Amino acid sequence: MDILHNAGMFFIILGLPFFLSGTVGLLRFPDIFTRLHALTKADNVGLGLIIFGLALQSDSWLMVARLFLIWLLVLIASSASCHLVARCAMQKKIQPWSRP
Amino acid sequence: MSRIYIFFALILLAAIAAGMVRILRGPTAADRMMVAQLFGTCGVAILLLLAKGLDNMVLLDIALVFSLLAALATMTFVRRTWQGNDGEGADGYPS
Amino acid sequence: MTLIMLFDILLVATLLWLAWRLLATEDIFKAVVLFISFGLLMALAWVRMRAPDVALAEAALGAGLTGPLFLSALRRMERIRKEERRVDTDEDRDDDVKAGNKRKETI
Amino acid sequence: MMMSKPGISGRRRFDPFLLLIFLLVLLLTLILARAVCTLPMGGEGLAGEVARFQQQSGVESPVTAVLLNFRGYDTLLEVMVLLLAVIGVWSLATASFVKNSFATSPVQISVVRLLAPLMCLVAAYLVRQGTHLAGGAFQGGAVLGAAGVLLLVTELPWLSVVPSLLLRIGLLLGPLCFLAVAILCMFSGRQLLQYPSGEAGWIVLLIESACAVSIGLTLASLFAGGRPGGDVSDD
Repeated sequence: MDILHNAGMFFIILGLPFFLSGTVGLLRFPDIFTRLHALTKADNVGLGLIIFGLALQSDSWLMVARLFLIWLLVLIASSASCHLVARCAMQKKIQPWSRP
Repeated sequence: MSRIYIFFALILLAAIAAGMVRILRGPTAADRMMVAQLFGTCGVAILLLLAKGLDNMVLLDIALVFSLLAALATMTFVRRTWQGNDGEGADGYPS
Repeated sequence: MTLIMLFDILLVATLLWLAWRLLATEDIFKAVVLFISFGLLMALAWVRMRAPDVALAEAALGAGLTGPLFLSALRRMERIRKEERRVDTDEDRDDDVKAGNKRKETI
Repeated sequence: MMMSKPGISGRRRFDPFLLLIFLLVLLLTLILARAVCTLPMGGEGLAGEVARFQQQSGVESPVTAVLLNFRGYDTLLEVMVLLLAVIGVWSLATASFVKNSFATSPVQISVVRLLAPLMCLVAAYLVRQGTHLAGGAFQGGAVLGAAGVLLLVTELPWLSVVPSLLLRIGLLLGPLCFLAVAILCMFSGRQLLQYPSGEAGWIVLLIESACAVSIGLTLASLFAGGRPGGDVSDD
């Protein structure tokens, strides 16, 4: 029990830097495609790690199932909206950033 | 022990607050809209951590609704605001 | 429990800042995005006020419904405005529009 | 938005009207602050009252008990207001199901195919959850409405395909169910909306389910922005 708790805590702490780097990427990256990349990938990994940690600490299988359902839904939502925004940006002929 | 979860939630809230600068700055409309996406993901994480920290499992339902509806705003934005709006410049400003 | 108080203070400060920016901004689209963000954070605030029912309703309405509703209304507004402009340009510069058929540029 | 280009001059001009508004808002704030300060401190309000009669209400959640049992007439009127809103919107305009000139992404279509049934399921779950935890007709209805909006955004114009009569019945389902229960309660020798004791549980659940369907349809119709005229216009 204790080792599960500690392992869960480890994964939650591991997840936080992903969120922070997602936000830093959103603020610092130069164009829309790179920002999309930072936002929809880093954040989802962070959420996945947090959910994995919480699942390790939870005491019933039902809770684990609900947690992973939530993660799956967020994954679907993020990837779909990332695809839609990027596709639309390509259609609008927004130039991807390249090293000057 | 539950305080640590609240501390994590606090960090994520700070991440959201920092991300909001992009709404004000973001050159194209999509940049602004992406912050709503960030709020969705971060909000779910905050709710899950609070659910553990405050020991209130109802918050899981709220997180479920959050995650279910996260894509809706972005989809509407792409279909109704950004795409096929002929009065718009290449910079994506809804002029 | 000073930590949870810190959380609340940050939440309230962010909400107030969002509300202020939302009212002060001149770009309607920006205001709409700020409003969506406001709704998401408000759900968190309701959670902290121990009203999970209201938080659920806020999450569903604020995040899911009012955002699309406003975006859709914005689109409609712009279409109406464009049609008005079109009438204006037809009256003012009839020849120009007919000759060039440059509706998009005149808008 | 057209006026929103940065650098519009004259924005910071002094306006006496703004000053008046500012003063009025300040006054309102002071009055509200005074009202808050004079509130009795430490009173538990009506929470104890609700807890005492919780057993009779047939549900375990105090919020649902207040909404649908103790203050049932209030909720009945709220549901009526939603119906009136739809009637107002329908009498003003016909919905235009705008065809976007760009093709819908196949990703979006398959995501919507996955999400929309899930939303309906979660809506049902929330209504069910309302009897003992957070949730209820409004929350479930809102999620249901979001499912409708999702379909409308993806240009699956279900609102114009569904037979008009069916749509109207769906919109009326909640208010009619509520009214029928209220009046039936009166006929069996009780007050308006005084449910027979012991059977309040399933009555509340019935009303909640009907209202959730109506609220969901209402929200989706409000999003469509008018009476579904039937034909799809391309604009």
